Amino acid sequence: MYPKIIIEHFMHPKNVGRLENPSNIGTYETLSKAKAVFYFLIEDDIVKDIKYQVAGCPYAIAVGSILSEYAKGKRIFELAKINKKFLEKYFPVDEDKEECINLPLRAFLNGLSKI
Amino acid sequence: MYPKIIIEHFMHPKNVGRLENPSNIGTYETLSKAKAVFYFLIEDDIVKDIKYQVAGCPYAIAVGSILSEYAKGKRIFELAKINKKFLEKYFPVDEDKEECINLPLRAFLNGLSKI
Amino acid sequence: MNTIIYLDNASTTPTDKRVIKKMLPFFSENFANPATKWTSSLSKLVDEEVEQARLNIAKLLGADPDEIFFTSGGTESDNTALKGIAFKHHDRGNEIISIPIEHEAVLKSLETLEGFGFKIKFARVDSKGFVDPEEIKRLITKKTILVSIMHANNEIGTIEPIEEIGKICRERDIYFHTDAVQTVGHIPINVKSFNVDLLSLSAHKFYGPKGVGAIYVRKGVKVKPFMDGGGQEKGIRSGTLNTTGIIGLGEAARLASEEMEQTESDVKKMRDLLWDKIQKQIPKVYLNGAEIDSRLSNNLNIIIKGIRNEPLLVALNERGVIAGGGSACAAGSKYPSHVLKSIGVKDNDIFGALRITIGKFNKIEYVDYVVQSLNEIVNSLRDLSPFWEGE
Amino acid sequence: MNTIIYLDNASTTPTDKRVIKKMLPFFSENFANPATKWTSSLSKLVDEEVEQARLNIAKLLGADPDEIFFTSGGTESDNTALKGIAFKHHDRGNEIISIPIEHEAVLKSLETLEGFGFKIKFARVDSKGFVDPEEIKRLITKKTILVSIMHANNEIGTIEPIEEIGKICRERDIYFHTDAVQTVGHIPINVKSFNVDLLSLSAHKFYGPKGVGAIYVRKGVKVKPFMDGGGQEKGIRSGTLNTTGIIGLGEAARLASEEMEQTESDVKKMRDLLWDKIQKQIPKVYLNGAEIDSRLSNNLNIIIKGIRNEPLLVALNERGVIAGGGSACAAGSKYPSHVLKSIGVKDNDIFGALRITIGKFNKIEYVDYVVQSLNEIVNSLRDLSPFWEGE
Ligand SMILES: Cc1ncc(COP(=O)(O)O)c(C=O)c1O
Ligand SMILES: Cc1ncc(COP(=O)(O)O)c(C=O)c1O
Ligand code: FES
Ligand code: FES
Repeated sequence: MYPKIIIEHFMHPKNVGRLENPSNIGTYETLSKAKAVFYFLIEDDIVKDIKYQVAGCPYAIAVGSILSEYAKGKRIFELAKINKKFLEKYFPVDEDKEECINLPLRAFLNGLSKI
Repeated sequence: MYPKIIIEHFMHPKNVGRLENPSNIGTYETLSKAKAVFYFLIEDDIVKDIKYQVAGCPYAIAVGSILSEYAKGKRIFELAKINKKFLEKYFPVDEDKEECINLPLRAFLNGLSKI
Repeated sequence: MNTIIYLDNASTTPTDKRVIKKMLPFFSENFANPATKWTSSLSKLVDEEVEQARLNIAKLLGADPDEIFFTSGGTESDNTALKGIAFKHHDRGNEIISIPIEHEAVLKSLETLEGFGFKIKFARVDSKGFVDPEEIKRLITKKTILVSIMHANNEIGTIEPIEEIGKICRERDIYFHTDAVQTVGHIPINVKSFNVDLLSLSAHKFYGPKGVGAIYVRKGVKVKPFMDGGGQEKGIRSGTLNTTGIIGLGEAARLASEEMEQTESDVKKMRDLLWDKIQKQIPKVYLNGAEIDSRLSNNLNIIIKGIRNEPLLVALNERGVIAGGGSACAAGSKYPSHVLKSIGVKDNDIFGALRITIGKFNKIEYVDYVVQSLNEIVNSLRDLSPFWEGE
Repeated sequence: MNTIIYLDNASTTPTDKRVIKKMLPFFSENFANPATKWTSSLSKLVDEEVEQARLNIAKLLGADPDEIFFTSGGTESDNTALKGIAFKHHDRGNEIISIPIEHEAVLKSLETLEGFGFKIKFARVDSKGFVDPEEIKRLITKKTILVSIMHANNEIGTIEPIEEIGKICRERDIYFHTDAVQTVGHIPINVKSFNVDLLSLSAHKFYGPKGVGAIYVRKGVKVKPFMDGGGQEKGIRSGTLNTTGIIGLGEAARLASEEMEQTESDVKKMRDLLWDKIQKQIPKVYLNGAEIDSRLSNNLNIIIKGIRNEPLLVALNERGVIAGGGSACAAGSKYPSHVLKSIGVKDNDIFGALRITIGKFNKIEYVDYVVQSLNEIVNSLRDLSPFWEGE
């Protein structure tokens, strides 16, 4: 089973859904058809609003929730530095599940850099 | 484990030992070095005395005991008819143990026919 | 809700308390090795119980007790059957026929045999998982030595036409093995009328302990031993007998003989109610495999459009409901299901498949709670899903 | 006397009550399949206990937990080691070296491998059962891929010079397997200092349950799986995990780690006293194998001149004493002992060999009763024996 904090975010994920008029969209999909999408409203390099969707396991969903919460009001140059290490501060990463963290993380980062 | 009647004869075998002056001796040995010997004192075709020795499992020992008891005072032509069927009246014969019954039986029969 | 509602009975079942009770004295009181039954009364006593277990299984299968050999489970029985026949009878031919929806214990054994020069031919299965006996007939050549077709599939519950296939094989003097791990103790089996030569079963799939199973080998059928050693089980399966496990298996078989009919009718009732309510309450849910009435009565395998099953199972677990069919996409996982793939389910749907398998300890009163939980979870996962367009 | 005095602990041991207690909740409460640990909290709970068991065994052997794989017993571990190495590394060579006093699980596996084209070379053992490491060295060629030498023999308790042989093999990059079924849990083992690559063990030989064992496979050593299937145990051993058995094995390993030293000293004291009294009271009795102090401390294997052991064991059993070494001469039996034959014991004497193996539940107070019973029985069997001349 997943770590407690993952289960909490998974059971009550924040910022689920789509933005009407996103400035940026970041997506990522695995070979095995798991998919994550982040919708950003970025103004003056600051994340004004964010929503996400994930079809993946609880890790992927929880990480989406954690990232979206963290991103709100932050500057993109800060957010662009986020990596696995950053997430490991929140919860232990099982080696079986590294892919699951990559999925939302890549979608998130893709959304930062793309217009 | 062996049938109860076998255990009884095995634990308290009758007519164990050798005769001083046997008229007949019957022996039989298996490939695996089990051995049975019957000592007969036969007079006028009647078994006057009998003793036996067996190095073998409880079946072999018990059958020795049963045969020696049965033989006392009997005529040889009667005894010569003894076979597996006869013994099956006394106890059930497990197919694993057919050889064990053959061992004393053959030694016994050998002793009847030989002078 | 504090109770756990365990709906993954095709994966494993809890050991029946009566089975445990039967096993208990054989751990530390009557613990002897039955091999020395001729010289130890303790061993004789254990041997008698082991033989009783053999008899119970024989009865359940319509076999003779001396056709039953104990193994460590379904996997070992499958390995023993396939490798045992192949390595014994390779002079008669090198072709083996099977189907792609077999359990991995069969498929991987066949892969190994392929490495040893055997040729494996797979008959197709249709969208419901059925193999056509006519196709088996067509695939048979003079070189075919063995056909291995499972009795019922563990994921979708499809029951294969074993009797017809058995007949085809017997007429042609080809060995026929069936993996009956999902059916023994659940539905009636008769090895004679099925015309099977070898049959695999596993105790923990019908309320017996884990780590023990058996293989039926028809009298006169010779196999090369798979497990080499001290020559136990007439040389077919060496190793000190797992007496407690075997005695547990025997008791599970006895209970199944007596209670199977009632159990399966209860199980079917609950499964049918569940499917009925799911269909009524949750949109876009489809059955995988055969129609509800022509599959194992404990089995429900469904696609829930737009979501993945891993988070579904975890969320159900949070509500005390344990179901099966998980297909993590991460490394180390053996999914997506080769079974669903073989019957033509699309990848995206395979990842959303849910397997619910009912067991005799489930209570029909919980159906409403399960369906309600499922409904709520499906709704929130669909909101979360980039694949769900509210179709 | 109503108590049973069980002196056949090398055949199997009673399961320790603490082990049973540890296992019990995993039959019908925590019964889940640990394979679904990601989606079911019930499975996760079982998985944690299975991993604890793995850790306990690793500790007992000085191994890492990920080098331990669960099997159905010593026989399967031996099959896995030998066939696993042979079929994986046949491109490196086809020669395997062993000794003739190995357990049948090894010998028969080697026979099977011979059928697949491997060449088996046997090093001689001396009259005490010892193999000379120098002879192993001499037998090794460029084609040698595997050496399999048991840690201690099950009949005569001879402890082989494993460390030296391990060193020889490691230096030459040859895989080294040891069957440690008789030693694990009894005497200290360290797979690292022993330089072994593979090691077999079986739970029921050290107060664990029957039907479960393990194999140590050194990190980096590749084996072809013996049991094909669902890929459990990192693919090395497929099949639904026998969770109760594994958890029992783990507990037995934990207890052994803690109590081994004391247990073995008690066992040795009783064994020594028994041998002392037997020698004093019964004429013409000889030790088979190594000197009393250079064999397993639970083992006594003796020749009693002039009699056969089958009736001896049965008569002892009638008095509540269960010993081992039976060698029925009838069909279906695997005796006379290939071990005693290999160390040069004469046939007639082999049939009179008695194996007494002490366990931790034996009470030293019973020694007098055992010796007295033995003495009386030997006397009457000698009277009965045509081979006994009162020598
Ligand atoms: C159809 C089928 N065959 C074989 C097996 C293997 O049985 P076991 O895991 O008991 O070895 C299973 C279950 O895992 C199964 O469902
Ligand atoms: C040395 C040795 N190896 C292997 C085995 C086989 O173990 P098991 O019977 O548990 O499969 C035994 C015991 O039977 C043994 O003593
Ligand atoms: S996202 Fe697929 S298993 Fe985690
Ligand atoms: S006489 Fe040898 S086993 Fe019976």
